[in-house]
Amino acid sequence: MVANAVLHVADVHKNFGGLRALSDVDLRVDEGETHAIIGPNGAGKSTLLNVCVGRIKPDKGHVVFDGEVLDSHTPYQINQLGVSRVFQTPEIFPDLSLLDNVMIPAFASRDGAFRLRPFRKLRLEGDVRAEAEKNLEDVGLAALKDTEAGSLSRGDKRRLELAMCLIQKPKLLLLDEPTAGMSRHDTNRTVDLLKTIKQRGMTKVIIEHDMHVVFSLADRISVLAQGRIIASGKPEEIKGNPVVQEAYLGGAH
Amino acid sequence: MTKLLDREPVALVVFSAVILLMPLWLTPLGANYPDLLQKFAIFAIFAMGFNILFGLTGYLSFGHAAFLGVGSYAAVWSFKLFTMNVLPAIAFGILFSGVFAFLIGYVSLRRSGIYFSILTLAFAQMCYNLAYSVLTPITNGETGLQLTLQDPRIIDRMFGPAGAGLPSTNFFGLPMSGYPGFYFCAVMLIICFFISRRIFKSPLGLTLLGIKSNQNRMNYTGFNTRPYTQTAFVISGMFAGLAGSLLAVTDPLAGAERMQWTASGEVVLMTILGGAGTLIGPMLGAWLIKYFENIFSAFNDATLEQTFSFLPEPLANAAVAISGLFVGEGWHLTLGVLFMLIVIFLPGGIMEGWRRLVRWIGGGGGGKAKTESAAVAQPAE
Amino acid sequence: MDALLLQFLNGLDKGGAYALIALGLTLVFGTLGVVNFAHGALFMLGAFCAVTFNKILTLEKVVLDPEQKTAWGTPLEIRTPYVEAWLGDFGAFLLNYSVPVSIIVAIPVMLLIGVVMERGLIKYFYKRPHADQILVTFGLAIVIQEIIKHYYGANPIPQAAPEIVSGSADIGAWFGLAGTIVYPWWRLVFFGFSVVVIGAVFAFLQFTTYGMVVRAGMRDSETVGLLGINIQKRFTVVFGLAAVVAGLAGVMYTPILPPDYHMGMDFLVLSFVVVVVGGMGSLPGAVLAGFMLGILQSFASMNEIKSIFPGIDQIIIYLVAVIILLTMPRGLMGREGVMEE
Amino acid sequence: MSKIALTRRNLLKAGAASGVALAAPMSFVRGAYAEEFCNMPTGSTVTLGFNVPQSGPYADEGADELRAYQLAVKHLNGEGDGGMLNTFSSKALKGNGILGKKVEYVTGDTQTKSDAARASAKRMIEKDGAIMITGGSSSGVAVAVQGLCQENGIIFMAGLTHSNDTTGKDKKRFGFRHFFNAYMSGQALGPILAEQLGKDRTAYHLTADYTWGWTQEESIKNATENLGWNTANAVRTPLGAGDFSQYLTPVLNSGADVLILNHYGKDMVNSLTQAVQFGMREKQVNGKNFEIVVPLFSRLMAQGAGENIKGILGTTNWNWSLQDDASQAFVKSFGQEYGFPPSQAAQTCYVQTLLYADACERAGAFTPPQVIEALEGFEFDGMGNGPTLYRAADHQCFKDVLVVKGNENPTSQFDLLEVVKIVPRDQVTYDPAIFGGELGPADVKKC
Repeated sequence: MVANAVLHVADVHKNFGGLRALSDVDLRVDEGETHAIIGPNGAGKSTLLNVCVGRIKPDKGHVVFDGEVLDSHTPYQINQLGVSRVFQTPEIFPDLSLLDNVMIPAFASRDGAFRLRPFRKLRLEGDVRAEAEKNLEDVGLAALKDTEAGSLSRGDKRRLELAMCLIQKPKLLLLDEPTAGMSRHDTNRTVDLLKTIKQRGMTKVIIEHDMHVVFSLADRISVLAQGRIIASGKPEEIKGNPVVQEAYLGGAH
Repeated sequence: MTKLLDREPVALVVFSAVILLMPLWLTPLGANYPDLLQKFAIFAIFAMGFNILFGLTGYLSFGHAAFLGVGSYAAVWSFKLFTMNVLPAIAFGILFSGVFAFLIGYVSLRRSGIYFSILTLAFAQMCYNLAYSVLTPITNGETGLQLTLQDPRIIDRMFGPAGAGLPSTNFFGLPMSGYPGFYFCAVMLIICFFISRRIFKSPLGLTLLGIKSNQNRMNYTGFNTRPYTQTAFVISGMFAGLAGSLLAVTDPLAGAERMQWTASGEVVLMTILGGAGTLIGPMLGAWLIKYFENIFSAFNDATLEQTFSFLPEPLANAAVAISGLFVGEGWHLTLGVLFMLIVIFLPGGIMEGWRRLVRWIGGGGGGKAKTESAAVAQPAE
Repeated sequence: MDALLLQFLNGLDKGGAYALIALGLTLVFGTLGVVNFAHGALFMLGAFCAVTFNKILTLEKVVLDPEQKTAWGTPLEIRTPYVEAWLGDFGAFLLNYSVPVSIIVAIPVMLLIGVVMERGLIKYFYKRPHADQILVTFGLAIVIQEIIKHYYGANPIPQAAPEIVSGSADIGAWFGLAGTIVYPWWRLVFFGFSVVVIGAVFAFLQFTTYGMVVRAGMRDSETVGLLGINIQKRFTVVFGLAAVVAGLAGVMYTPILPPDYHMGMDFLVLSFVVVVVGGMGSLPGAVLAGFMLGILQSFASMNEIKSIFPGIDQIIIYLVAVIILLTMPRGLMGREGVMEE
Repeated sequence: MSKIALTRRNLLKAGAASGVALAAPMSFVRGAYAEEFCNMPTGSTVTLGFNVPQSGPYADEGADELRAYQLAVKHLNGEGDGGMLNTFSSKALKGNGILGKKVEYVTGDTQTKSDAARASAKRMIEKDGAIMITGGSSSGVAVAVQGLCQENGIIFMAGLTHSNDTTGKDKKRFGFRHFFNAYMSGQALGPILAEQLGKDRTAYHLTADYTWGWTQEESIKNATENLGWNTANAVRTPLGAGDFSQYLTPVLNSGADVLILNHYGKDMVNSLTQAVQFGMREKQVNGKNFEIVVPLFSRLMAQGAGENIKGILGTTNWNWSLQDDASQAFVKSFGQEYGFPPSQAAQTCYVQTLLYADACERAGAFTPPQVIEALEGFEFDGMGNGPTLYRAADHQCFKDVLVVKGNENPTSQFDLLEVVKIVPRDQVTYDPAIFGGELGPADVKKC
């Protein structure tokens, strides 16, 4: 089991000027697993993701990805190792067309962090283009491929960002509230999409408030409250856990 | 039509034809004389290069004139020390400005936004101030670096003794002043257009646009953005160096004021005026500004009186008085008004005007493709 | 020692001017998010408020005297100033104090100019890219300059300080060291004035709702809109305030630097450097950077230092800017995310 | 018709040029119109190029130069009262243009930048067909344009340029200067300084940190040190410093009793204003009154410095208060035309235009080598500066130099300078060898 833990967050502490954001967090995510992290607002969920992608360096502890300790890795290096992330507020290229938005990440995974071929024609990158179109189709945005991304609705932006991550075929996909702000219909579509990805065997960590989404996707759930993991286990275990219910579910629902 | 222009050979042929025929179609505008034609070509290169940095990556350099100046000095020194042939001069100009751009870019690109702008400005101003004063042995200060009869010119001397007067720059014997000089610059411009076009339409160009649009996303997408911005900075510095050395080729003199912030500001204005991020917009901006600088400043009361002499005298006097405010010594006023009008009515510069025109001719409104300006500062999460 | 003290005073004086100009620039930057290249022109317009006021005071009645001829044969003009003719001693008094008195004129005029500029032009550029803002304000600056040049010419126009402060203060004497530190009164007045204006601006921002809008707006302009405050009006006032501060600096600087139409451009680049070194969106940063750069510039110009580093006085400001921006990513006191995109 | 309109010649050029563009070698662009030398006037008119600063710090000076040029053209064409044509010792000019051709002119803006000035001059040469270029308000620009004119075989009659280099190390066969230079300022000013301020003085120089400033500092330093003065220090100040306080405070405690400001234009106005503000006029050092000297003066600068200029010593090329016939005639026609007296820049530009026209008349041709020959070594009078020699060795005019001081009791707003002494020409004449440089050839060139 230890051998195929894709992500291991080992004893991570993080303080923000006296405020404890994460303490003693220990989290294992196994290969192929969809791991949901739930918890009340301010529990430290986003901080945890930020630690995973190298945006925040932990005060203590390590993040181990695929056997590699990510102490001094910058975000782009972590991405090159195979970690992609969907942000809470969509981070897309608002001035570019949808197609370009999806092609850029494809180049990153194909060519690495830096490769200089100034005279190669974009026109000749038919493979990348085809793949990008396919990915847009997967998220249901193929019809809008020439539109400027900034003019999309919030829900569409999220799906675009998802396509941008998926085209990189990451070993680990981190999703920070992928359905927030979406209509019921869109949420269902996204859930279906994520389910198909699951069949491909992609490991995912997902932060989500919508319990419907959580329980229909997650293989395991960890509950974070006040910077600590108070429970971790299969969905049915979490559902029945009295501590969790008191700390989180009871209050929220 | 637009589709056709997208094809590389077509685009190159059309562009080359437009540039090489400039002496013809600029005649009715009174701009057909070698010096202005040369300036048109040279500053088009400068602005095009600046656009590779600013238009693609969004990094607004306020010190690009430094590279122009370095290119000029390097070229004139090549004329002084080695040969009057222009090829080594251009090579030196590009090389030195490339090295300068690498160093300045390496330091400045550690910061972004306005911090980057001020860093580049600071470097350029230091170059200018030093070139004007303490570096006079290298730059000849206020007067500008010029050819003298005592220059060694070692390579030329190997082939023959020095003549009585100052030699002129040449391309294997063909003198580089007047129209030949223009055609030389024009060919350089066409090459630059080709390079610039290729970069725009390459994955590199797309990557740079990604940096402009959302640098944060680029980092989480696995790009090491610094080498990319550094590359863009060096390429655009080399374009500037080429432009600077061409200034020296057509007129072998390099002055420090070429590096002053006003010169850096000028290329910024050219680029924005024409349309930053468009392929030929910056060139159009450069032409417009140079045209005003050279043609509008040349009007005086006498020429105005001639122009309006067909009117009855009181009317003619009034016309001369009013138009006199905008030409001759008032040409700056016209330029200022023009800047304001274009940016107010054509956000996106001349190219935006062109697009609107095309859309208008193409029939009715532009549909829903209307682009909201997405310049709202991105929230820092 | 006294040489150092004198240079320190010079630095304070320069710093006062830099800080005053930078203050308005950073206000407009931070609150409205506008890169205002016409800010130098506002400084220049302030100076020309003083010039115009003086011109009005010295309006002369011109009488041609056919008896006497000029060297070129036209009748000689006999000129008598109206003010003195009408107001007598009070006129002479006004004339003597024309620079400080013109502050009273400059405040409403500059406020009006600022408001008109903001209402008529700048407000349409809040959401536009910085590049567009640069182009439009630069164009505006050129237009303002050319108008001034058309009416006043390109030559500097001298303005005298009031007689009572035209001499020098023997500061050393206050400490029992007469004759060592002698400094012009007017420069001391200017320094004091700049401190007062800076203090007033800070007080204004501290104790009024405008201040709240400014401070909140510098943090997050969207939230301010939610507070239900008429943000447009506040923005207009902030821009007017920036114009007034720049204008007052211009007025008070005239006896030190005879104004000409181009003086705004000369200060423009410098004030941008000051603002950025201070840190985007930080008012105290701008003031601190202004004084720091002023003082460093003065010290760098000392012969002892110039003999070691020739030309250092020419580049010191830029050198310091580079060093600070490389060691402190957002200048002295800048905040994350302001004008970094 | 304005100059923008199509002319047959431009069309020919363009046609030929674009033909070249498409196929043939460049050589027949030149063949498209044959002429003996660059811009040889072939019609009934001759075009002169007036290249003056119209924007930037010297715009007012440039405007005054342009007025003088326009006046000169009028007089050459026989309009107006003739001005100095009536007093000029050479009587070759008849008021019927130059060699019977009516004088026309084109103007341009130098912006006081070498690049812009050269671009403007090139426009005049290449587009407008100017046969002579004149103007300028700074030495950097003059040297740059002079070099250009040498390359193009066009005669350049320098306007206001005071650096030794213009007719020293950067002298050119096609370039001529009527204005005096820094060396002459030093030679003229030195003895007066000794006479008025005494021989036991210590000077402190503040010098604009560029070529002109340095040559003036050197010239004045040499002249004063020869008279027994000491030099406490010579400090370089950046161009356009604005506030000079950091350079002025060290002067106060340096032991110097004279401050010499080697500044021009705005720098001079600012540094002088501020020096006075620092109490330097009232100061006593070593039991002597502290004095300020501004070696190069102009009336426009005096206007900018206001009260502060009163009593300050300096030199100038010419002043309108001179009482000789020529000066009076010029002031009269200028004053009647524009309503105020001319500046020294206006005078030198006016005279240069007349001298060029006269040289053409005497040579009987516009051919540059012949005109150059006519100007070289030309001895004349009646132009406001007394008997004057255009020295052949360096194309510098030698004439009397005025030592002036700021007028204590001006009678009008223009009466700002008072002539202290007219220093005779012999006293300021020097050996051309001291500055080196080479004139170069006088070959005829084709455009």
